[in-house]
Amino acid sequence: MSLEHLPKPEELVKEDVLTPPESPWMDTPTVFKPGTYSFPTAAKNLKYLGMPNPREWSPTDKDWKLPDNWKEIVLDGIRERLLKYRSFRVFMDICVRCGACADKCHFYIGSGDPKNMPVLRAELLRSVYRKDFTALGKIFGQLAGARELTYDVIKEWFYYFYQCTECRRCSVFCPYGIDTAEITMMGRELLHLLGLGINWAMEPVANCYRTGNHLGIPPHGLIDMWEFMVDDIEDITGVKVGLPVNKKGAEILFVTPSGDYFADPGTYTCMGYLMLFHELGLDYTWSTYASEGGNFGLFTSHEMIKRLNAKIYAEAKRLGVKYIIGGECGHMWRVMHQYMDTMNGPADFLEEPVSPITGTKFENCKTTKMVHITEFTSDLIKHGKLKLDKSRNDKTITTFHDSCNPARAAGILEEPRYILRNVVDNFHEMPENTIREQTFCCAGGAGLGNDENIEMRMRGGFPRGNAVRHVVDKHQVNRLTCMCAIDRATLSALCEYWAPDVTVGGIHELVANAMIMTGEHERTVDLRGEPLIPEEDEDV
Amino acid sequence: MDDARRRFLKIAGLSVLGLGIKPVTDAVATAGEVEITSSPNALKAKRWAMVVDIKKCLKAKKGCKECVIACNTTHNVPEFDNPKDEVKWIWLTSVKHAFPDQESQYAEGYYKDTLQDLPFVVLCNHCDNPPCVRVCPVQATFRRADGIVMMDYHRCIGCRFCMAACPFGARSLNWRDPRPFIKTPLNREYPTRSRGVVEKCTFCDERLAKGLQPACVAACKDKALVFGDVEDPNSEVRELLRKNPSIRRKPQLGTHPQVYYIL
Amino acid sequence: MNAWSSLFASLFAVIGLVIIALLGVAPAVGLGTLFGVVIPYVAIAVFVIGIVVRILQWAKAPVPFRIPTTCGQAKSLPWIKADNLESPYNIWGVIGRMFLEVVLFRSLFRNTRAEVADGAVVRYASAKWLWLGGILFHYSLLTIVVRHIRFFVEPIPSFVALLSSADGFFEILVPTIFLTDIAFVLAASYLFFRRVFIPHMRYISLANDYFPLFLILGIGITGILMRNVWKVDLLAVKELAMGLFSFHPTVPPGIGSIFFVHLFLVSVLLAYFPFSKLLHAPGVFLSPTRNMANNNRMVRHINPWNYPVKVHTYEEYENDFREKMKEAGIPVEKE
Amino acid sequence: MYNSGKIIIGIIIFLVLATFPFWFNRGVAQAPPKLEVGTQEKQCVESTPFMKANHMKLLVDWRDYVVRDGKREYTSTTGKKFDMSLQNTCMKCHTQKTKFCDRCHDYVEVAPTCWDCHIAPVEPGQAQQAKALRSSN
Amino acid sequence: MLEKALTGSRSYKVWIVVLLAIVGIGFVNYLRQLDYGLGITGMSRDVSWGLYIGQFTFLVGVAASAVMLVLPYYLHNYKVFGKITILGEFLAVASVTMCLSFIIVDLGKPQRAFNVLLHPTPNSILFWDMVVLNGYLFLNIIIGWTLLGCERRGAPPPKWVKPLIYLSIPWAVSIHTVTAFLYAGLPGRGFWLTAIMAPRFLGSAFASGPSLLILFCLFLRKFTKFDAGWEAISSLAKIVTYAMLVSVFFFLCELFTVYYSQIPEHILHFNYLFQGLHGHSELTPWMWICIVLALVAVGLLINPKWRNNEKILPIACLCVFFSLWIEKGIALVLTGFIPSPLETITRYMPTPTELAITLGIWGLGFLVLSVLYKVALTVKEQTGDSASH
Repeated sequence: MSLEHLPKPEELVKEDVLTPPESPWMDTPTVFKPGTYSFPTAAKNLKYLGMPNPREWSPTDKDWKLPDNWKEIVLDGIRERLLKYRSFRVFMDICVRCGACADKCHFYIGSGDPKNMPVLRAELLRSVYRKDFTALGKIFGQLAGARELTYDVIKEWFYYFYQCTECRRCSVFCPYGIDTAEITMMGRELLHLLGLGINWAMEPVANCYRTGNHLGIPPHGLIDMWEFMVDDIEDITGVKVGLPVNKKGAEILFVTPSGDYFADPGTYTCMGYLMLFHELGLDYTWSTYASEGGNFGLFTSHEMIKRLNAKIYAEAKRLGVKYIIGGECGHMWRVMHQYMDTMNGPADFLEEPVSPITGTKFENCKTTKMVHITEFTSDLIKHGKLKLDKSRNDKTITTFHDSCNPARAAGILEEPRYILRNVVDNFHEMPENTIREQTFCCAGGAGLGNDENIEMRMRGGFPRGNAVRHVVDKHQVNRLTCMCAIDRATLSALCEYWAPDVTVGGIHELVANAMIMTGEHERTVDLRGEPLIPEEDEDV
Repeated sequence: MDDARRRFLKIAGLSVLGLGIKPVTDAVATAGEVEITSSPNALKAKRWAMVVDIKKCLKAKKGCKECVIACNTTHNVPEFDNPKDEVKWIWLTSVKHAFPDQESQYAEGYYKDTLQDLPFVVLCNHCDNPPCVRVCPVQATFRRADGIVMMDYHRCIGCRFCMAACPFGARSLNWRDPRPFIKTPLNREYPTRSRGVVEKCTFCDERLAKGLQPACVAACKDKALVFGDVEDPNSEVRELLRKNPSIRRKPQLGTHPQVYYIL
Repeated sequence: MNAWSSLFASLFAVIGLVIIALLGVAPAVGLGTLFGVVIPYVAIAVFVIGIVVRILQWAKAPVPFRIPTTCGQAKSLPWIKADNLESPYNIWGVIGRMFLEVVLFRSLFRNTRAEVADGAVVRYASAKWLWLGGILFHYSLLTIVVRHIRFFVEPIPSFVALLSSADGFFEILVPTIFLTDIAFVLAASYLFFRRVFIPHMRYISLANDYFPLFLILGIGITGILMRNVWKVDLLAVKELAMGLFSFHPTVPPGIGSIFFVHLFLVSVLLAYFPFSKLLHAPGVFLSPTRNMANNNRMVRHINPWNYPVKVHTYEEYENDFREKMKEAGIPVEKE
Repeated sequence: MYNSGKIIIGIIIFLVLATFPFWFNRGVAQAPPKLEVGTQEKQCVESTPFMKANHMKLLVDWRDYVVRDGKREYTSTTGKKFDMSLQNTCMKCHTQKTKFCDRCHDYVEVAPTCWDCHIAPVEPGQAQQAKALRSSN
Repeated sequence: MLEKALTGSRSYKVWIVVLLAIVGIGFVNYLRQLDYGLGITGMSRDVSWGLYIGQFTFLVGVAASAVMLVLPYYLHNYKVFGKITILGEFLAVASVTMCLSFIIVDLGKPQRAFNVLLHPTPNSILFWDMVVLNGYLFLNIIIGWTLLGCERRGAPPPKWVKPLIYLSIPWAVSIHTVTAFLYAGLPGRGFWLTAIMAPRFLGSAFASGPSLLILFCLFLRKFTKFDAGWEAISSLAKIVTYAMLVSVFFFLCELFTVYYSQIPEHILHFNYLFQGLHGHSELTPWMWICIVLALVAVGLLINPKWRNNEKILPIACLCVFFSLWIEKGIALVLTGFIPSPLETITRYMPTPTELAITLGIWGLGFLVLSVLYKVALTVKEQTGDSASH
C-alpha cells in the first residue's frame, strides 16, 4: 500500500469518528482490513532467533497454524508474567475505566476504533485475566467483565497489540499511571509465544542480532556509507572530517540508530555528528559491532531487548572507552535510559562521563555512563564552545516534535529546545497539548512504521499531522525537527500526507549547518546540498 | 400522559416528604389525629394597637421606667454599657428624637415645660404597612393577621436590611452574645436570643396567647399605656382615641404606625 | 453484554440487595443478628484481609525495571531546571509526585477532551469535570466516613466533632444537612451520568463499573433518608456499632429497617472491595510508573530475576565478517 | 516479597486506620447512656419510640406553629393538650438537661443550637453556673 | 486551562503568596468575628451597615466593566474590544465574588445564608440582589471561560453562548439597578430616597469599572506581553469620560434638589457630608477629597490630548477610581445612617478586625482576578493574540 491509495486527508477522518458503534466490543469481530495491519514475521527470522513456531502464514487466513496447546501456552505465559512484573498485575487489577485515557490515543482519535482506546486495548487482555485469574471473573463471567480466551481473542490481540505504538501518552493522563505500553508489551510477548509477530519488527531484530544493526549492513558496508558522508561534507565545507571506526582506546564510543546511515533525511543528522565531533577534535569511535542504537527487541520481548542491547556495553568494554554517547533516537533512549543498566550492567568498567571539551560532569549518567547527544551538545553551546551562524538556517522555519520516548520515558525536553534556539532563528512550538510530555506519536513506532500498515499509520498520525498543519498555517513552518530516527522516516510520510511541503530533519543537521568549522570555505549549500539562500528570495 | 403525571406527583410527594416543613405532623396524622390550635383563653384582636397617654406618663421625668424594666425582665433583654451594642425593645427618649419632624421654634408653655425634657416611651410601632417586613429577604419578620409585626429568631440571617428600613429605630441586632449582659433576673419561661439576629418588641405575643396584657402595659401603674383592638369600636383604645387628639410618629412615611400618642 | 444490560443488571443487583435486607430484618423473618452482626463482621474481615492479601500478592511480584512516566524535564545539566515533581530525581520528588497524585489527583487535572471536526481537524479542550467530580466524590466520602466515627467509638475524638461542625456549618433543615452529603450524591451521580451519556464511556463501561456506583449511591441515599426522613434511634444504632467494634455484639431492638439496608449495603461494599476495581485505592500507591524516581542513569536498578540470555558475541561477529573487515581497513582482534 | 519495608509500613498504616474503632474502643462497649427522664410522667407528648427518633422534627414543627402561626396548643395523638414550648413544656418534665438531652446528644455527637437561646432549667448543683450565666462579664 | 494559573514567573508567584497571606489573615479575623459576633466591627445600632456593605456597593459598580466591553463588541461589532472583553468579564467575576463575600461577612447569621433560597421572598430587594449577583457571576464565568477555551483550541464558540452574551448585557444593568433599589426604596432614609439612585449607580459604575480596566491594561502593557492596543484603551477612556461626566451631573442634580428644596430629612445628610453636623465631621475630609479627585479627573479626561496621553490617563483613571470609591464605598452607605431617622448622630469607625476582613476580601478578589487574568493572558500568549495589532 502507499499514500496514493488513501482517501484525501480531509476525508480520512470525519467529525463523528469518535462515536462508538452499537455492538458491544466483546461481540465485535476483528476484521483485517488491508492497510491497517502489518505482515507477520517471516519464518526464517524466527528460526534464526530461535523463537517458537516459525512458519509462513497470513492474518487473513482462518487458520493461523498455532500449536495445539496454544491456550495453555498463553495462560501459562500470563501466569508467569503476573509473577514477574508487578506493573502487569497491578495494571490488571486497578483500572476503573474512568475513560481519561480514551481520547488521548492517536490511533483512537484517527481511527475511531473503540478498541484503540487504551482502556479497551488493556481490557482485551484484562478480560481474559479476569476469567482465569480472579474470583469474581470465574463466578460471574461477563457480568464481571470476564471472557473466555478463544482463537478469535488471539486474532484480536494480534490486530490491536500491533496497533499500539507504545508511546505512553495515555499513561500521562491515567490517574493511576497505568501504562498501556507495558500491557501491549506483555500482549506481544504472549503472542510471540505462539509465533505471532510482525516482520517489520522481527527482520530488524534478526539483522541486528547478526550484523549489529537493524538494516543488516555488514561492517564494510558501513564504512562505505560513512565514507560517502565524509566526502559529501568535504564538498560542502571544504573540511575533511575524520572517521574513527572500532578504534581501541578511544575516549568515547558513539552509538546511534543505523537508520541514519543510509536514508535521507537521517543521513544529514549523521553528517552532523561527524562534523561536530571532528570540529571538537573529540577522541571517539564508531563501532561496526555496536552499530545500532535502536533496539527493536523493545517491540518484541524483554528477553530480546537484552539480547540486542548486550552489544553496547560489550563493545565499550572491548574497545576500552571511558563512556558512551548516544545519538538522536527515540526508543533507543527508552532502552538506554530505562533498561540497559538493569539488564546488562553494571558498567563498572567505564568511567563517569565528563565532557572533554567543557569539563562538565554528566552527573545524571553516573551509573549508565551513557550521555545523550543533546545533553552533550547543549552543554557545549552553553559554554560557548561552538561558533554558530544561525543565519545559515534562515530559510528553515522549524517546529519541534518531541519523540515519545525521550519525552515520556526519559524527560529530555529542554536540551533539544535549547540547541534549536541557538541554531535557528525561526522556531515555533506546536499547540501545547501536542508537545513535551503530551507529545503525539508519529504512529510508526514500535515496529509499525511499515508500508503495508499505511492507512493506520496515517490515521494514527492525524493528531501529529494536524498539529504540524497548525503551525504551518500560523507560522509558515517548513521543517519538522525531531530527535528520533524512526520519526525521521515515518514523519516524512506523515508530513507528505497531512502537511505537504514540510520536511523532516534532525537537530544535529541544523547544528552542523550553523556551525562554523575551522578551515572551512564559504558554504553556499546546506547539508542537503540545497542553496543556503533560496533563489526566489533573492528577487525580493 | 396521565401515567406520567401521576408518577410525577408521586415523586413530588416524596420530595415534599424529604424537604417539607411539617412532615412529622403529617406522618403522625396518618397514625392518629393531631390538632394544632391556639389556646381558648388567648387574647384575640383584628388589629392590635397601643395608646400612650403622655399626660399619665409624667412620672417618667422623675425616672420612672417601670414599663422598660418589665419588658426587659420578661424578655431577657440585655443591657449593654456600650451604646454601640445596645438592644432595645421599649425605651425612653426625648421628644426631639421621638418626633424629630415636630418643630416648634417658639415652644413655650405645655410643650416647653412638660414635653421638651420628658422621656417619651417609644417601641416598635407595629406598622400596618411595615417597611421592615417588605425588605426582609427570608420572611423572618412578618406581619401577623392581628397586626403584630413578628420576629422569627430562628430564621433571621442578620442582614439588618430591616434596621435600615425601619424609620423608628425599633430594631436591634445582637451584635454579640447577649447572655452575659442580661441584668434583670433571668426569666426562665422565655428564651434569650443568639448573636447575629435582629430582635424587637413583639407586643408580648407570648403573653397575649395566655390571655395576658403586654408586660409594659401591665407594669404601668399609671395606666399610661393602653393596649387593645383598634378595630373593635368598643375597645378601650378606641375610647381613648375618640376622646383625645392623638398623633403618631412619622405618619408622612405611610407606614401606619399602630402606637398612638396622646399628648 | 451491552452497556444497558450491564447498567440494569447492576441496578437490579443493588435493588435486590435492598430487598434482601428489608426481608431479612422483617419481624416475620427476624434475621437481625445475621444482618446486624454476622454479615458486618464477615464483611469487615473480608475487607481487611482481602486488601492485605491483595497487596501481598502485588508485593510478591518484583518491579524488574524502573519505568516511570516522565511528565516533565528530567534532571540533567545543572543549568536546566529539572522538574522534581513531574520527573522526580530523588525520594522527595517521588513523595511529592505521589502526594499530588493521591491527594490532588494530579493526572486527572491534566485531562483534555479531543474534539474532531470536519475537514480533519482535531482540537483539545480543557476537561476538568472528571477531576472535579472525582475530587468531590472522594473527599466527601472521606469526610463522611470520618464523621461516622461518632457512631463507632466513645469518647468521640474532637477532630470528628470539629469536622462535623464545619461540614454542618450551614443550618439547613433539622437535622442539618451536611454539605458533604449533598456533594457526595451530586458527585456520584455525575460519575454515573457521564458513564451513561458520554458515548465512549457507555461503550467501555462494564457491570462492575455500574455496580459499585449504584451500591455507593444506595449507601448515600439510605444514609440521608435515615438522617432526614425515616429517622432511626441513634442510641440503639451506636450501641450496635459499638458492640461490633468492641466484640460484644448486640442488636438492640427498635432500629428501623432502613438502617439494616444501609448497613447491609456497606457490608456488601466492604466485601466487594478487595475483588474489584475499588482496589485502585491501595493500587495507586504501587503503580510503578508513578512511585519510582526517574534516576535510571544515576542509580542502578536491579532486576531480581535477571537471567543470562543468548547473545551474538563480538567474537562470533568477527568470525562472520573478519575478511571483509580487514579489506575495509577495520581493525580486528584476530588477524 | 519485594520492597517489603515500604509495603509492610503501608499495610500497617492501612490496618491501623481500618481497625481504628476496634483498638480505640479497647474492647469496651461503652453502654449507651442511661437517660434520666426526671419525671414520674409515664408518657411524653407522643410515644417514646417516636420521640426518640423524631423529637427534633417535632420541635421544629412546634417552633413554626408558635412563631409563624401564633398557634400554641398541641393536641397529641393521645388526645392530651400541650403548650408547644421547649422551655415551658419539655423542660418542665425533663428538668435535668445534662442528664437527659446532653447525655444522648454527647453520645452521638449532636450539637443542637436550641440552647443558644432557650434556657435550660437550673439543676441541682448548677445554681452557681446559672448565676454565672447572668452576671455581666 | 486552570493549570496555567499554577505556573508563572517569580513575581507572579510572590504576588499570589502575598494575596494568599492577606486572604488568610482576613479569614482568621473572620473566624474571630464569627466567634464574637458583628459587635467586633465598628457598626452599631444606628449605623447598622458599614464598610462591608459600602465595599459591596462600590464593587457592584466595578463589575460593570464587562458590559462596557461586551456591548460595543457584540451589539455594535466594535472589533477593537475583541481582545479585552475577557479582561472585562473576568474583572466582573472577581468583583462579584467580592460583592458576595462582603454580603456573607456582613451577615449576623451566615450559617443561615441558605434561608434566602429556602424561603424565597420576591418582595425583598435583597432577595433579587442575590439572584442578579449570582446570575451575573455565573454568566460571566460561563461566557468568559467558554470563549477563552474556544480561543485556546481555535474552535468556533458554541451556539448557546451567544444568547447568554446578549442576556448578560441587560443583566449587568440589573445588578446596579437592583443594588440601587436596596437603598432607594427605604422610607425614612432621606439620603437614599431619590429616584435617580439607579441612574447614579449606572453612571458611576460605567466610570469606575472601565477606569480600573484601563489601569490593568496599561499595567499589562508595561509588564507583560499583553497589549490591549491603544485604540481599545482610548475608547475605554472615552467611556470613562462620559460616564464620569454623567455621574458628576447626576450628583449635581441631587445637590440641587436637596439644597433648593431644603427639606431637613434630606439636607441634614448632605450637611453632615460637606461640613459636618453638630461637631461630627468624620466624613467631611473624605468627601472633599472625593470632589477634588472627581474634578481633577474630569479636567484631565475632557481634554482629548491629555486623555490620550499614556502618562496622564492612568492618573485620571486613578482619580476616577478613588473618587468613586469614596463616594460609593464610604460616603453613600454611611451617610444614609447619619443622622439616623431619629436624628441622632452616631460615630462610625471601622475596627482593625473589620479592616482586616475587608482587606482579606479585596485580597480574595485580586487573587481570583490574578488567577483568571493569568489564565487568559497565557492562553492569549499561546494563541498569539497578546501582541498589539
